[in-house]
Amino acid sequence: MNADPVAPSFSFEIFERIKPDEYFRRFIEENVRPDGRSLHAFRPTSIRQGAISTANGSAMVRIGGTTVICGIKAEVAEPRIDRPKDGYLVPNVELAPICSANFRPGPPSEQAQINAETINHVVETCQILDLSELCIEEGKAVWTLYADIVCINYDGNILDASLLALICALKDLSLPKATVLPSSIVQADSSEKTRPLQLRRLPVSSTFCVFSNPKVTLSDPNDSEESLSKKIVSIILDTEGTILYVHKSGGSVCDPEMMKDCFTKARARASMLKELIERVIV
Amino acid sequence: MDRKRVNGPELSVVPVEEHTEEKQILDSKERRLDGRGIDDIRPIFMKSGLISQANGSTYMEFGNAKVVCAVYGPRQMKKPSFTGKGVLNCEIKFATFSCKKRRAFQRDAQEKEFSQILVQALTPAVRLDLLPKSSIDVYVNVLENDGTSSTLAAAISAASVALADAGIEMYDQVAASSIAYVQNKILMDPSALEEESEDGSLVVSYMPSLNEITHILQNGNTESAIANKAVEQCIDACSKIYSVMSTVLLQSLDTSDK
Amino acid sequence: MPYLSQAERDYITEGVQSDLRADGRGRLDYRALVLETGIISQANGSARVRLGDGTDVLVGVKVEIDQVEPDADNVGKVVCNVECSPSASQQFEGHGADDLNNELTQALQRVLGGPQCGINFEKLCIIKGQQCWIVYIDAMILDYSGNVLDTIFMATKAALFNTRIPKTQIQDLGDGEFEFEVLDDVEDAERLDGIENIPIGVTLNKIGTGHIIDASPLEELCTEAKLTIAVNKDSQICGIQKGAEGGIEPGLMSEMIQTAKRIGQSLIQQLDQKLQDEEQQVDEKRLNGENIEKLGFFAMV
Amino acid sequence: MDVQILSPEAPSKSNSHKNQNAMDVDGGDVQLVMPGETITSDLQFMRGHGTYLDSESTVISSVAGVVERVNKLISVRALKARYTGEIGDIVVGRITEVAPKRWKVNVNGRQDAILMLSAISLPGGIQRRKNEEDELQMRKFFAEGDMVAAEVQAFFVDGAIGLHTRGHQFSKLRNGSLVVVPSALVQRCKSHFHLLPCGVHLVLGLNGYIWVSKPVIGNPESTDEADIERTYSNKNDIIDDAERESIARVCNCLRALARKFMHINDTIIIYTYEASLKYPVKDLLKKDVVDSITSEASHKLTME
Repeated sequence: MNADPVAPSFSFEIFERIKPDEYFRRFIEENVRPDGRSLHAFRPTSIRQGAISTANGSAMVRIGGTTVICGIKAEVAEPRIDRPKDGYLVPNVELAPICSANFRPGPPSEQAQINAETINHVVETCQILDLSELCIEEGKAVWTLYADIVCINYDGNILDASLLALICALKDLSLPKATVLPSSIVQADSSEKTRPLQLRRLPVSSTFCVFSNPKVTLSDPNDSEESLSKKIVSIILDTEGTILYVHKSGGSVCDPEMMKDCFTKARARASMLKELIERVIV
Repeated sequence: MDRKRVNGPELSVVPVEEHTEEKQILDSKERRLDGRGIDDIRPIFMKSGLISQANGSTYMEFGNAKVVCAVYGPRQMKKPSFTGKGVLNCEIKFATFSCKKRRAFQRDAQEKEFSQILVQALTPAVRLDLLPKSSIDVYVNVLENDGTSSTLAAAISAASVALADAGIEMYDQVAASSIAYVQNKILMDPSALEEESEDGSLVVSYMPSLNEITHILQNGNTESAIANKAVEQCIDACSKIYSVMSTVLLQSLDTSDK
Repeated sequence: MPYLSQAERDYITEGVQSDLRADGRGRLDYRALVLETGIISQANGSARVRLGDGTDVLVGVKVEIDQVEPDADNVGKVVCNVECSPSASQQFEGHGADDLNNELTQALQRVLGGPQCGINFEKLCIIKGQQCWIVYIDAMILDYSGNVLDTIFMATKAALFNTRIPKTQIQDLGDGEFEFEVLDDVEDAERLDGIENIPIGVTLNKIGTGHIIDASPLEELCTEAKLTIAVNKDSQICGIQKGAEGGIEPGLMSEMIQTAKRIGQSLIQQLDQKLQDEEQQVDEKRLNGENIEKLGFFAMV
Repeated sequence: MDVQILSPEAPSKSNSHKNQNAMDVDGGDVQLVMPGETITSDLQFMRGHGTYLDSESTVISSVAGVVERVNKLISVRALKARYTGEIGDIVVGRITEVAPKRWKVNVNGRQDAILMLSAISLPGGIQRRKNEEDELQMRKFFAEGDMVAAEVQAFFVDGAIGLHTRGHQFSKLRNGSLVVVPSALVQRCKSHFHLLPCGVHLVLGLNGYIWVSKPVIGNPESTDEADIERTYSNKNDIIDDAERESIARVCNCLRALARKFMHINDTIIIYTYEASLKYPVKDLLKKDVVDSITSEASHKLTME
């Protein structure tokens, strides 16, 4: 930061705390972000699969600071009457007070509910997987997958991380062979494990943060950037690039140019993650 | 019907295991299922400072059990009742997928009790008299539970390291260890399998340099002589765990000032 | 939250040091107890214990038939629950009692919930894999003046002593199917098997360097560390739990365990003796036809 | 270690009448009334506490208690009501809250009494303006939980009691322990500070809080710095076992008198203390011992 007559030489932390948007604008003008990333860069992403042995399928995903763990527990239930062959997939997002100071103990906050609903909506409507593969005996017993996504460290952009964690956990899922006994009790043989689920598509989410005064969109915003602007655009594509879900929140308008720009970045992100997910499964 | 969460079917049940062969906890040469001797602790991996948002945090693995702990504070108390001393609040949460049988989102009675035990085990070590009108919040999240009493012991040790990592003044670290009484033998640091066939268990939290026991919890039927011997064994195990805790903290110090 | 001044705290601590407490008792003296069993007619067993001039605990035991647990299909179940009624003291209004209720319930369940309490759980199972008896133990704290957990343990032991389980007759329907029928004739209802080795709790409060039993509310406010030890009649330890927020030196801990064992022994003997005498009186009265008058809450003491 | 496990006793019908005359205050038959019971309907009587007038102006009791006639004034005194103060009463209270320029004191009353900063005696002589420094240092004088002897000075408009501790005999209480009895039992007399022959200092609070302690060393009248400082110190003096035992004995005698619902004043306490000397202190908690020492003491009182 060159010596600026306006800002005398007190330390940058105080400057950031007193005038955060001014501090942020100075960075954007230099085409760099406070944490050193370029405007379009995504934070380093790492995936670790099968971490939890007590879960039927699990995955841990880190995008920069944001750390999320998805664990899937399988139980048996009666199918719905109108869809006797279909099992259930129940995703939930937990933003517990452990992951950030601004979450309170108690029932899930609005943000957690929005994320859970978005993921549930995408999984249900975009034919990600065929629930009939979870059938044990038609009309009698089906598998119910409780996919619980627990956030360990919240540093912005929770939607990308939780969707990625869910997908990797589903790929890691292994269920015991189950049979329905005449006494209608379901018996499982955990020595014989099967991988029933074939994912038809791999949905990948990319989130952008839109700023009005220095007209710019930042990809993969972290916690401080998220708090500076409420205008978030989330685009969920599958790895082949077909659009599954687009969500734009916040008060300001977003001209078509910016939206196109976001889509191209989203496609690039999707293909990059495609290899990462494949490499993990091997 | 939980209005704030995605709900699955009303009733779902765990399938019955087909053939559950009775596993031999101790073989002839007093070796356990995972090859440990009866008084060996599982290898401990501990790292502090993982959660950037928290003032202090620890991630701890022992065997395949995993515990994450975060400390926020000391910060302004919500309803300041003037007692001249700070307040320590603890919350333990078993992740829903952490145990063999799925756990609920809401905190059940056992988690409430473990949270109280965590407060009682840590309070003697924390200098709360220096922090009037402020509260320290400790959140422990169990990602994988391989033996409930050893997970409680791990939560206490991890929380103590997290408190130190948060720079909170403490008289001493609190190390905790647990044992199980199986076929009147004392098994150190029991795993989930061993816990299923235990006659009793004991969890001891101990301050090594002050030589004081801050909490003890035993259930099951034992002769007092065996109980005393078990307490002593737990205390030596605590000193071993204490050394691991100090190396972890010192490591985190010299990495952070580099 | 009840307060205590520094002067009173020092006075009580010095009192414990010189083995002379505020009400004249020594360190290991118990206040007088008033015990009465069988005062609730609809329950299978009940007992009310009043300690000193305040603490008042009422325990009711109800026995029901329940499905067997899938992973433990040849044993019955014991479920405990403790409830502090707001009438006991002002701090129990609204949610004030939640933590204490949970702590006491867990402490009771930990000692009585499993085989360590000495009850023969197999006998509680009616048909293997199908039905079994479930014993609900509900304790209600009506008045609070210290040492509540020990009073609950004693009242529970008395209530279980007083409990009668109806007899069941099992008919074999062939090919492994069984049917059972409960005989509701009171005469041949029998007692729980293994009652005599149910443990009782002894709570030692460490104040200063000495430790006392049966602490009054003010003494409980000065307690740095509290150790509750469940002991049964052949002096086995059925549970140890530490409360309050101070540390205990290991040497002192084992010494406390020894004192608790000794006190527990004599407490159990005197309690059993009392229960037997009361039962004998009731049986004699029933034999020569007098009506058995249960005082319950009309008692004068 | 023997513990006394008794079985409950039936309420004996006979003694309910006996302890009635013990309660006799001003001779004649004692009229016990229920809320809603008419007391009198002739108009020349004035109406005191615990009563109300209905449409035809008959006086009806609103409290379960004893009717008291003081020439034209009729009032009903409840037996177990909480303490309603009167100006000039000596009370013992526990500080519950430190508020700006005042302390809230629990005196077993309907609401907490108020002790103003201006109403306490301050170090550095009698006449001294209260300055900010005192306001900041309020916990140096009284902190939460401290026991204090005070006098009812006034009533605030909302009915709260105003206390003051000016004067040498009022100070922070230490060297002893508290006994709580129903406030109706403590009799109003000239002085409520007593030094019993057995060397125990007694503060009989009219609100039912009684402080039993070893007398504080040093003469209370002197106003030099050290003594004033001592009034607010928290440290107990050295108490040897004999004094501690006599304090415990006096406490148990008070509890015995309260249990038998007998009036409490210094003479009855001295008699009960002498009657209790033949029992060890801890036996004074036993029911039969309580009966014997209290009946012996009340007998000696009526003999006088």
